[in-house]
Formats: sequence, C-alpha cells, structure tokens
Amino acid sequence: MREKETTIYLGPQHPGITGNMMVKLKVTGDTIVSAETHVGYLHRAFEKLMEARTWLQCFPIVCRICVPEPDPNEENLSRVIEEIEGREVPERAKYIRVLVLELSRLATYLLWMGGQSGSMGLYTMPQWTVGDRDYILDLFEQLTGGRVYHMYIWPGGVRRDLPEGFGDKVLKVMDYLEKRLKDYDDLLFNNALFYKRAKGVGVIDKAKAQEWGVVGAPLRGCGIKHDVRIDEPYEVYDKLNFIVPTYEGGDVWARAMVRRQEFEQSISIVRQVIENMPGGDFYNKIPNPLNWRVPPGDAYVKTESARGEFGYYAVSDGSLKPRRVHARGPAYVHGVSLLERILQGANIADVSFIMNSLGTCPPEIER
Amino acid sequence: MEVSYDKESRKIVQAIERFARKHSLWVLAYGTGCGAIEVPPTMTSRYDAERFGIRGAATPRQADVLLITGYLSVKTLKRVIRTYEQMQDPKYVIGFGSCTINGGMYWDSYNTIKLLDMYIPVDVYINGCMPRPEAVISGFIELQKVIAEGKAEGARKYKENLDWYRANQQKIIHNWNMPDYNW
Amino acid sequence: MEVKLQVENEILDKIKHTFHSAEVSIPRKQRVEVKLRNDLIHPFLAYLKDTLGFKHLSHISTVDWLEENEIELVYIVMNYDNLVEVIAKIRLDREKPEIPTLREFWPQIETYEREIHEMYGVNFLGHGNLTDFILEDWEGIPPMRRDFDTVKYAKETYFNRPGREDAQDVRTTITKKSGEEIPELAKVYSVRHLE
Amino acid sequence: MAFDIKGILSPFKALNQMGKHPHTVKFPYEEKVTAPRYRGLHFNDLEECIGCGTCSTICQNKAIDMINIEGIDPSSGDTGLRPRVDNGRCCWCALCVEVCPTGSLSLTTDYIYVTEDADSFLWTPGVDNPEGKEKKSFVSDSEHSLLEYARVPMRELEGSERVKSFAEVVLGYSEEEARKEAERCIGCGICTDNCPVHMHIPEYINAIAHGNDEDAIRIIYDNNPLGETCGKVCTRRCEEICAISKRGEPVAIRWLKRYATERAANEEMVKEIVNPTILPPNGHSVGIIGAGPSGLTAAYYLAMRGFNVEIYESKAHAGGMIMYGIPKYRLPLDSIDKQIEYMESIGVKIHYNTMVGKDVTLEELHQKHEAVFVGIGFEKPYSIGLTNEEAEGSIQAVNFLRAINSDKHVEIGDKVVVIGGGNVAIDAARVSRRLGADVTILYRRRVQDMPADWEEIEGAEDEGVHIKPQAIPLELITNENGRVVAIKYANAEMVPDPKGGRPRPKIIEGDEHIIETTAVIGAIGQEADYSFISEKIKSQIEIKRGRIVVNESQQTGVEWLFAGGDIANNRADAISAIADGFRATKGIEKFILNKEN
Repeated sequence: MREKETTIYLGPQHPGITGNMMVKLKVTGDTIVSAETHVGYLHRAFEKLMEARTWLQCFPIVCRICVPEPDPNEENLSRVIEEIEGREVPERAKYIRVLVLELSRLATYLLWMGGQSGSMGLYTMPQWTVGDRDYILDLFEQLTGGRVYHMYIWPGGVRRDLPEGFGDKVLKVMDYLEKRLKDYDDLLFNNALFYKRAKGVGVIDKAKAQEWGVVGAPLRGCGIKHDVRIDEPYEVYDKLNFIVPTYEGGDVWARAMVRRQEFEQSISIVRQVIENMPGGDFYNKIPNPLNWRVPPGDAYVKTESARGEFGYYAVSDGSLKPRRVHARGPAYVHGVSLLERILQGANIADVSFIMNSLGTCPPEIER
Repeated sequence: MEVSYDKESRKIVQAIERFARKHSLWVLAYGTGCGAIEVPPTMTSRYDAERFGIRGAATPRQADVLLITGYLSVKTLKRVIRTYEQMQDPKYVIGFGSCTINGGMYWDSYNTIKLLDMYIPVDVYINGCMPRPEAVISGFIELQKVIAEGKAEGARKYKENLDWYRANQQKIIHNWNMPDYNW
Repeated sequence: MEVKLQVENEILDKIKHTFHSAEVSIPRKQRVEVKLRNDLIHPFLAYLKDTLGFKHLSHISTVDWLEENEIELVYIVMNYDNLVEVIAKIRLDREKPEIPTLREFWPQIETYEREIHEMYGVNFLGHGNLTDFILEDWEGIPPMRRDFDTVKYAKETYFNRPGREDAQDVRTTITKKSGEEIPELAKVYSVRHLE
Repeated sequence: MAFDIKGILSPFKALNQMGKHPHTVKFPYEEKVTAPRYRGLHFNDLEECIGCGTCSTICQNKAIDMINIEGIDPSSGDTGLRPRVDNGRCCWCALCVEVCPTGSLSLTTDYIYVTEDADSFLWTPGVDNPEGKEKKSFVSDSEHSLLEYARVPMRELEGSERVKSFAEVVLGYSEEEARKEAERCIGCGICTDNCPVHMHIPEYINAIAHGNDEDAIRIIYDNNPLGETCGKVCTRRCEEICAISKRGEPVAIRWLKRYATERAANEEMVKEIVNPTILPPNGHSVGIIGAGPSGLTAAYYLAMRGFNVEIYESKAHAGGMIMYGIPKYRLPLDSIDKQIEYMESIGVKIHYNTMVGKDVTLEELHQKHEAVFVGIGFEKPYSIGLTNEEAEGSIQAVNFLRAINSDKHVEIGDKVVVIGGGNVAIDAARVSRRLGADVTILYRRRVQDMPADWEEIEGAEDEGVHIKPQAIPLELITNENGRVVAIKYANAEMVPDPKGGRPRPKIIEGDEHIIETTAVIGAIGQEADYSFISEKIKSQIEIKRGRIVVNESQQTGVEWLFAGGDIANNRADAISAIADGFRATKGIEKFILNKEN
C-alpha cells in the first residue's frame, strides 16, 4: 500500500516549549519526511530598539530576549560593554554574577525538566519542578527585587549587594534541591519509560555536530567536551571546581543526562561561590548614565547559558547609544536549522519532545 | 433549540449560568509573549490556580479564556484573531502585562501592537511587567467578579462592532487571507 | 601580567602569509580580527575551515554604517581545538549589497543569511531560499537599516492610548517661568530625552 | 507472578506528607510577603521631589510624564511638576529610582493592579497612593544611586604658596576634569531659575560634556558678555539649588563656565568663536555712565543691535568693581583686559577718565544720547563709626583694594585688623596677607553668619588669616603722632532677637581686649554717590534706602534714564549687575524704537 504524504502544521499555538513557533511537517503515516520551521511570532526587534536607547537603557530590554533565562543576556551585555570600555569589575561582583548565573541555570533546568516530561505525558514532573523553581525565583526576588526579570547585572558589577543572610537562604534551597533531585531521578531520569522513550530519538550526528553549529548540552550529549566556562573562562569560573559531563549518543536521553549532571554541578558551584564570596565593593560605578559614552570599538563575548553558548557582539561608535548589539542565542541554530534536520524520520509525537531537549526558545531566536 | 423563559426565571437561569461559568475558566494554552513564563508557576503546585477552576485547554473550541500574555507581534496577532474567532461563547479575554495596555517596553517597536483592545475586546487587564502569579490570580478573581455581575460583554461587543475591529486589524495585517467565521 | 598569545600569533602569521591584503590584529586573548576584501571572504572562510580547523561558525553579524554608505558583515568562526575565534569583517556597498552565499560550508548559515537578507536587504547570491523568515508581508525598507525610523513607523501604524497630552517639558516650564530665551544653537543641547 | 510487596506499599509514601504545611501559597487567603527590595508600583514623596524630570528622561519606555498637580506650585528649586507613571508602559526596572537626585522616588511592595478599565493605568505616585510611604521597598540611596554626588575637586595653590604673590589661586579644570565634572549634570535646568541672568546652564554644560567647548562659549555669550568674570568670581546662586545638591555637592557650574571661557585664550579668539551678528548702525545713540558689569553688558548688547554706544568711565580702566574691587588673585588683569578688548572690538566706545558731574554733566549726556544708563555702583564706603576713624593708619577697604589694584603702594605695616565679614572684608584681609602682614578679622557675629562665601572664608583661613568672631570694635587707639597703633574690641554673646530675626550680638561687659596694629581696614559696606544728578532730575526719580527704584526694564522715573547694578538691586554681585544690564538693553531698545514710531 502506498502511503499518502500529508502536511501538518504544528503550532504556533504552544508547541510545548517556552514560546511560539510553528513547524510545518510533511508526514507519511506517523513518520516525518521533512520539516520546515517557521519563526517570527515573538519578534520584538530588540536589536533595533537597542540602537535607539542609551547603553544603560538597554538593560531592561536585553533580559527579555530569553524569557526563561534572562541573566546570561544581562551578563553578556555588561561584559561586552566592559570589554569595549576596559572597565574593571570588582571580585565580589564577579562572584555574585556567577551566583546569579548558576541559580538561573538551575531554574532553567527545572523548567526544562517539567517541559521535557510534560511533552511525553508525564505531568507530575512539571508540578514538582516548576513548583520548586519558585523557590529559586524567591531567592532572585530577595536578591534583585524581581522574580523573573532581574535587571541586576550591570556594567561595572551588580546593582545591589547581597542582602543580609542571603547565603544561608541559598544554601537551604540548594539542600532542598539536592534532596529533590532524588525524587526527580526516581520519576524521570531513572525511569525505564523515559529511557525507552528517549534513547535513539532526535540523534545528532557527532561528526557533523560542530559544523552544524551545535553548542551546549546537545554538543556534550554527542560526547564532545566543550563548555564556554572552561574554553574561555569568564567571571570567576577559572577559580571554581566543576566537571563538564559528557554522554555519548547524541540523542534526547544523552542530553537529558548531561543536563541532570550539570544540575548537580551547578548546585556545587553555588555552594563554592557562597563559601568563597569575597568582601569589598560590588560595583564599579559608571558615570552619570545620562552622559555615559562608551568609547568606539567592538567586542564579542560569550557565556555558557543553560541552553549553550550565548554570544553578544556589540559595536560602539562613541556616542551615548550602541551602534549595534547582536545577540546570538544557542536556540538560533538548535531551534531552526538543526531541528529541521533531526526531525526527519522522527515521529509526530517526538516533535515537541525533541524541541524541548534541544532547548528551543523562540523569543531568543527572533529577539 | 431556543427555550423561552419569562423575565424572572431568565434572571435566575442567568445567575446560575454565570455562577457555573465563573467557576470553570479554561484557559487556552497560547502563551503569546514573555508573560507566558509566569503561567506555569500559576498553574502548578506553588500557586495552584486549579483551586479556582482555572486550567489549561489545548484547543480554542474548548477554551473560555484567551490569556494574552504580553505583547503581540503582527504575525501573532493574525493567529490570535483567528483563534479568538474560533472560540465558542462565552469567551473572555485577559490582557496580561503592561504591553497589552499601552505598548509597554515595546512602545516603539515596529513589529508589536500597542493597544490590545483596538483589535480584540478585553475584559480584564492585569498590570505588571511581569505580573506575579498572585497578580494573575487576582486578575482571574476580578474576571470571575465581572462575570458574576454580567459585565463581561467582550464577545458581544466584538460581534456588534465587528467592522470597527476588522478595520483596525486589517490596517496592520496586509495579507488578510483568513476564513470568515460567519459572524 | 604578560599574556602569551602564541597560538593567536601563529594563526595571524598563517593568515597574513596566505592573504596578503588582509589586515590582521589580535584584540585580545583568543581573538583574531581580520579585515578583508569583499571577494576574499569566500576563499578565506574555506581556508579557515578546511586548513586551519575553524569548524564552528558562531554567527554572522551585520552593522549598518549609514554615514559611510557601507554594510559590514562580521563572521565569527571558532576553532574548538585551540579555542581561538576569528572575527572576519568585510564591507559591502550599502546601495547594492551582494555577496555569494556560504551555504556550502555550513548548513545553518542558510538561516543567518535569510535573516540578514530580511533585516538589512543584503542579497546572498545563489542562496535560493531568501524568503520571509521572521517578518511576514513586510513592505518598505528592511527594518534593521539605520534609516528606518521605528518610532515614526510605530506611531503611524499603531495606536497610542490617549490621556497623556498634558505632559509638560521640564525645561520649557522653567523658561516660561523665568522668561529665559534659549537660542537656537543651544537647543540641541537642551534635549533631555536622549534622542 | 511474584508478589511485589514494595510495589504495593510505595504509593503509601504519599502519607508522609500528611500534616505537613502545604507547599501551595493559598493566595488570596494568605499573602506571600514580597522581598524587602521588591520592585513594584511607584511611590513618590511629593515634598522631597523637586520636579527635575530625570526619571522621565531615563525611562526607556517613555512611561513617565511630568505634570502639574494642584496644590504644588513652582518655587525656587522646584519646578512644581511631578511625575506621573503610565503603568501601561512601566516595566518596573527602577532606572528612574536609580537616577532620582533627591531620592523621593521609590518602588513599593504593592504590585496588584487589576481592572477592566484600560484607561485607568495613568497614575501619579504619591497622589494616588499616599499609603505607599509605608511600603517603600526599592529605594534610592546615595550609595546605590547612579548619579555622581562628589565634585571633581578644583586644584588650587597651597595656602603658603598663595601669600607669596598675587598669582591666581584657582588653577582651573583640565579638559579631562571638565568633561568629568560636566558629565555629572542631569540637565534639568532648575539652576537657570535662580541665575539673575538666566544663563543657559544645562545647555553649555551639556556642550562641554559633548566635548564641544566652542558651542559652550557661544551659549555663554548669548546673554552674558562677562562669562569669564562670572566663571571666576560669580556668587553662583545657581549652585545653591542644583538638583544634585539635594544629596551631594552641586555641579561646579562656575568652574565649568571658567573652563569654557578660558578656552578662548584672547579677544581675537573670542570674537572668532562667538562670531556675533552685529546689526548695521540704526542711527540711535545711548550713553552709559560707568564701565562696570551692568554698563558693559548693556553696552555690549546695544552695540550688537546697531546702537551707537558710549561709556563714560571716571577711572583709567574699565571694569568697575570687578577691576578695582576684586583682588587680582581672584580675577587677573589679563582676563579683564581680554573681555574689555573684545567688547571694544565689536564697537563699544569707552571714554576713560571722564567723570560725569565734573567733566560732563548728565544733562549734556541727555542732549547727546537718546537714553542714558547709569551703572555707577557703590563706591563710597560707610564709615565704621569709631573714634579716631580719620586717623592715619585707618583705611577703607574699597579704597585700599582700589589702590592695590591700581598698582599703588599702601602702607599697612605688618599687623592688620580688618573689620567686617563680607567678601570685601575677606578680600582686604587676603590682600593684606599677600603684602606680608599678619591679619586678624573682627566680626560682630558668628563665622556661620558671615555674608562672605564659605570658599573665601576657607581660603582666608588656609592663608593664615585669623578670624575673631563675636568681636565688636570699640575704638581706635592712636599714638602721639596721631597714627593708629591698636584697636580695642569687646567679646560678644549671641542673644535671640526679640523680633524673631537672626540672633544678635550683645557685648559682654568687661570682656574687653586690645590688639596692637599697624593698620585698621574697615569693610562694613558702601553706598552710592548721587551728586552728579541734578536736583531737578532727582525730584523725578525715587531713591529708596540708597538705591534708585526702577521698573522691570530698569527704567527710572525719568523715561530716558535707566539704572542698574548695585544702585538698583540689593544683591551686590556681578551677576545681578549683568542681569540688570541685559534687561536694560531690552528696555532701552523698546523705549527708543517706540519713541521713533
């Protein structure tokens, strides 16, 4: 019997990831023959808006680029400005930045765990992990004044010092999360159902991974050990002990296991940061923001976000406003060209599952 | 089949209807902007919106509430209009976040709409950027109140002023290749 | 502290040796910046990828130099073995920006080029799929070009909520009270809205 | 099938959770407390706020409008405007809080704002939520504020170095320092309200911050031709109400003006940069009596408008009090020459050594010119009212300073006592110090009551001037040659004024002292000499407390006679005189042109 080719539009109404995008699938039966991504539903023209704002005014905007994980954006923009300007950042600020980045990574992984299991019908996980993520958001609220959008990392340091007794609160949450990780293991990571569902699904070819522009956990899930925190240490990552886990296979399961290990590593990093937090200034003040000019120049900096390498390229022409700020998120490759490629041959039910495991984040693709 | 009531019993039936409606608000799972990030915490264990009969619905035809979580790009607006028109009565719209009210931080963006109520009728606004889960729940409680008072008339307004809404919509959606849902 | 830039200098030498016209510099550790002639970008990236092992293309960035009537393309490629990134810059004529596509080197470049075509109007010859990417039914000049005024466009296209017309300008309020007359040449400096 | 007891029992694990406090926040029945630095809705302390609008400037969402509010009126240092936030725009980033110079704006722990009415999101913090005062959470303090509250310090000569010569004490900002200082300005313009001339302060500071000094010079010369003088010796009322001064040191407006004007090193450069538009002669003529700041200002702008302007100056040098009253270590002769020469180069004519009333009469001037402006200043010192005041060795400060500034020698010996606490007294003291004398200032009240600038007082102390406050001089003691050799004074205590004014000094009986001295310099004020005005004209003008009464365009009771400077205002500073001159320009122009029609 000859199977007829059908076209299915998946999305843009919530394809099961953080944001809206559409995948146009050509299928025969349940098997995807070809996939075509359509993005642009969340395009706000951030890069255009930044050109119309002063350097400091860009900060409330950049954190909106990646909704679930805003902090790498702030950190990146701060660092790219600092690099053009040659501004020093106090040691304490660097530690606080790492603390924020790692907390943000934990929060993102918790949300991802919920999404990953939700997309295979395991609805208990999101109830747990998203609920637990809220404790991290509470910490952010204590530290920065905002739950989701922090606007905390600024050029020259951070905006406010750690509040009284914050370290203990963080450690308490870390203990709690470590305890909960066992529950997550029972329910998801050691779950035979998950293993069977995820093994061999959405495979990235190890030989092609680098050429395809794969970064972050998907790259490490192919057994290639690369992490910006090690490759090009920023802030104080070169002073902290952590391992970069890798798994072979390049499939959803490998990526999940990489993230699970990194979750543990992040908890350890947060503890080290709290333990080694130096005293001193938290902020090397910028001049009056109404008259703050960044000298002409350009720079490219990158951060390892929970999704992978997050790069910022900024150009200053010496005026009050940036000439150009370009944000390159990992999902820009993962969610568009890579997704199209690895969806071929997968099942329809795998689409959302694979998208989740790649960390697809449309607001970051479109900006 | 149309059942005719006398004036008194219509009132009683309406009250019962409204009571039922307000305690079963199914929200279409269409996170349109960054506000969608505060919806999962609202819906899951920490804030547990299901206490109020609020839960997600996968398709427009089963949903009662269209939660516009933030800005709408022109491209999304087209899909949202289509979704809204597919929804069955009674239906309500909540404008979530500053950007639905007056453009918010995207006030000068070329790709996002600024005033949501120019394109689809809005019953309740929740201010904030972003609104916390508590504010979201407050918004729903307000919506329940509005429903109980019989003031949530957005859908009727849309029907009555369809031409006005269409004109606004078509001002920015250049290629209007959408089916007509027989208003 | 003296930073050893051995690897970077090796790459610099190799590039200089092969591409005589290229301006090569090392802005900092792990970065090599190259300014190229337009027609050299194709062989240059081929050389980087195949000979020097720069396998990962981070991104292509675009800068619109309106005053100089040029559009700059910035290719950032990385070598995962020695962890150096090469930033290659070329400048195209803004009136007619054209450059052959690089699809054959990196498959994902298709997406980048589509976006740049859409946002800056750069034509990638031989790309074959320069269709709408992010925008839908966009008319007029590509939005990321600097001569596109997004504030003006937003004002004309969308609505603004009324009720804010009574806003006062602080400087005008003061001059009205004191009777100060600000001369024309000073007015550019009294603009406070950082515009 | 094996019997799996574990599998059967494991669901009962859930019973562990029984009795435990649930993880769910039972909102709205139970409130979750927001963080102490939560960023919610705005609150504005209406009393603290000065309406500078910096919040509105920094807001990248254009969410903040400055509006008039009933019950809040503009005053000195307050525009009377208050911010209103459009919550349909605000993103709670709190940049507005970080740049608020007064710290009045803050964010609160309130965040719920739910309504059906889309038009209700405009609200005025502080007016619409007075209860927010108790809920302030994200506040601005000087530590976290993004504004720079500390001034770039001005480099000065060391005190011991200064007394050796009449070299200028203040060294001026370098380019880098000036840019840095100019960057501190938030450009609100509140300062311009207090400046008598209403100079375009934010504009020229902004021009300096932009690195465009020439534009700054042009902006300064727009309504002040003596910008360089003001840059050195202005009493700077503007700095008193600078928005930054609410919590820190005001922007050094005076030093920045000094920096900009000094960029034009000589009068040719000034002319080249300012490049004033001089209208062709209009056939009208104006006479000006006195080449002091008010007269020079009027002359400059009238000359630019095509009038034939002639100044009659009794002395050999133009400048009036800025030439003869201010010591050269504050305002060097070169600088004055440069400014006067620039004015002459655009067509101002000055007749030196021409005393009105002696060499030429006021009536003659009226014959020659259509209008006359009088800016003669206060030249005649008040007597100090002590016995032996006329004795040798007792000098008046104005005469002393005039003599020194005219390069004449004045014998003061090595032990000088200065009586008074104003700027003139301090100047006399510091000049005496430079002549090598040991100087003591006797002042009736406390140091904080001294009318002199605090910088001047500090400068004097640095140079080793002794200040004896609460000391009332009683008599001058002379020797057999009739020369002053000592001064007798009594210590005083401050008693509250029964009328409610500032505390008054009261002599402590018996607490009298004598200081040996070689010269006593009196500096307790001056008055004008109106002897050149004929009785006929005098009867038509009103003189109140030694000052001529003028209308808002400096016109006296005689329509062709205008007056300005010390004789028309009680501010006793150069900038007020310049303002008078500037106003008179407009008044004279209007008067002459109206007459023509």
